[in-house]
Amino acid sequence: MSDPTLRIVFPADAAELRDVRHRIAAWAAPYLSASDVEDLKLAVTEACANAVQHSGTQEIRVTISLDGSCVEVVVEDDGVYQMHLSGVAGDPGAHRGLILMAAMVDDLSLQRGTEKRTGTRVRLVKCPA
Amino acid sequence: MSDPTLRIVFPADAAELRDVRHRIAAWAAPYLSASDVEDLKLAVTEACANAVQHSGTQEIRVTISLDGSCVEVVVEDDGVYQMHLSGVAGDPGAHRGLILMAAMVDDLSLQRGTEKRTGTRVRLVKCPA
Amino acid sequence: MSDEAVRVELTDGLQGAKLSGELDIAVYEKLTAELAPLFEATGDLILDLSDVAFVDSSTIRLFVRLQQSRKDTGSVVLLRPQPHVARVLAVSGVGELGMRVQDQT
Amino acid sequence: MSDEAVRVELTDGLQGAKLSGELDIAVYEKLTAELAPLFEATGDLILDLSDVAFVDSSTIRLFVRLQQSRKDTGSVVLLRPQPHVARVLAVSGVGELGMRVQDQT
Ligand SMILES: Nc1ncnc2c1ncn2[C@@H]1O[C@H](COP(=O)(O)OP(=O)(O)O)[C@@H](O)[C@H]1O
Ligand SMILES: Nc1ncnc2c1ncn2[C@@H]1O[C@H](COP(=O)(O)OP(=O)(O)O)[C@@H](O)[C@H]1O
Repeated sequence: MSDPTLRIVFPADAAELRDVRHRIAAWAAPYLSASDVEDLKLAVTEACANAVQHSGTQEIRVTISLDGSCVEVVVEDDGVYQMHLSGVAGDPGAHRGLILMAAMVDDLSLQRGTEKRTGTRVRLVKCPA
Repeated sequence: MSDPTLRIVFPADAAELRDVRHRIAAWAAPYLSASDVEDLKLAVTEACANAVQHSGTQEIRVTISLDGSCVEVVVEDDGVYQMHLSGVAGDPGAHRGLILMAAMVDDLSLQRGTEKRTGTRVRLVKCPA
Repeated sequence: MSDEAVRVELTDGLQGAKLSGELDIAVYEKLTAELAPLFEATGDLILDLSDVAFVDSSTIRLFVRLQQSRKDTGSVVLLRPQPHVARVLAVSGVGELGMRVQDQT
Repeated sequence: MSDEAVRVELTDGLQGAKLSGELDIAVYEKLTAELAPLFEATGDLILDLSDVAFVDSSTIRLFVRLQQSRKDTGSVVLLRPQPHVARVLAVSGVGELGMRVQDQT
């Protein structure tokens, strides 16, 4: 069998996110239910959106592969993790990205980029129900 | 050398958190700066507080060990991860636990407990600067 | 790119809007701009989501801002979301923030 | 347990309070109850944090609720936090929420 791993490299531009999640969904469709694919689309979109908005990276790399019977997506940027929340004063709907990611996948890992070792890496694992 | 791994098992009660973080801090002190120990105390407190507040678990298990030159803490409960945010309407300061954890450690993993496979597992890794 | 796929139709009398397409940070500014008149209105606000195929955390944030703009004069009503959109709304706790999700007007 | 280690002293005229000890979810209810009078007051509110050894996300949430209760009449001023407490405040974006962190009154 051929290795089905897919790697998508794209500029850190919000306009790319739609295409990226469609490609992720197409890849994952044989392995997950339609509803699980939607969950994964959202988690990947949030991880990429964070890289676009907070990391200062030029490009984003997304890799999707199988991990046993589960689908694993890794989102990597070349930036530094921003510790300080930024945003609009008193906006109770803000900063829900990480929480949504955690709710959408079975396993979430976040390895943050630092000044010394740049590049934040988010790993999202979705397993069939 | 003796294996320095420490395992703390305690009832899911908020009143325990103070003692738990003090023991974590005492264990980690030889390996991390004072400021990094404070970061770890906060991350562990948040992970345990989530287990107390959201998981329905009876007991919580915290393990602290070395992972290379880094300190690794694993917090485990026997509950089911709650997807739905609960809380008070329009409280802009709520739901900051996960974000704080992510900001306090170098690597955060969250493997959620489900109905099928109960028990949420949070892994926190703090490396010396 | 994504922009073209998103549409906003304000209903007469500023009681709401029908949104279509995939809502994410790429269209957040456009959505905010097109919905601007609704921030000034009072009373309930009905957002028809039946043709919305995707929402993200920025969409939730926009809905919450609309709800805040009601200032107790009414609620944001999220009408006929597709199942996975309804799930994201539920997970985000929009109910706790005063909004209503409905299948019928 | 933890309770004993936490103290709240309201300042005269309800312009603030001095907090001491480790603030976490175990003492959230106690803190809220003891600070209750401050939710009714207007103007700036000075919270002396110099003897606070630990804060968590529930503490941030409480400070945000106090700030909200000001309703534009003033700000919550977080006075003399220890360095690691100051760091948690900064990371939590309390500034963006209208509070001020100060080393001097
Ligand atoms: N890839 C990343 N690079 C840099 N900082 C990040 C990244 N992902 C998350 N962050 C930081 O984590 C915070 C929380 O992210 P999130 O929960 O998605 O909410 P939001 O993006 O709305 O702030 C961000 O505000 C940012 O400071
Ligand atoms: N150990 C856990 N068990 C069950 N649910 C959890 C656990 N940890 C986190 N959660 C879920 O994740 C959500 C976000 O957690 P967090 O960011 O810490 O904010 P908060 O605890 O204030 O809601 C919680 O509201 C809960 O639904």
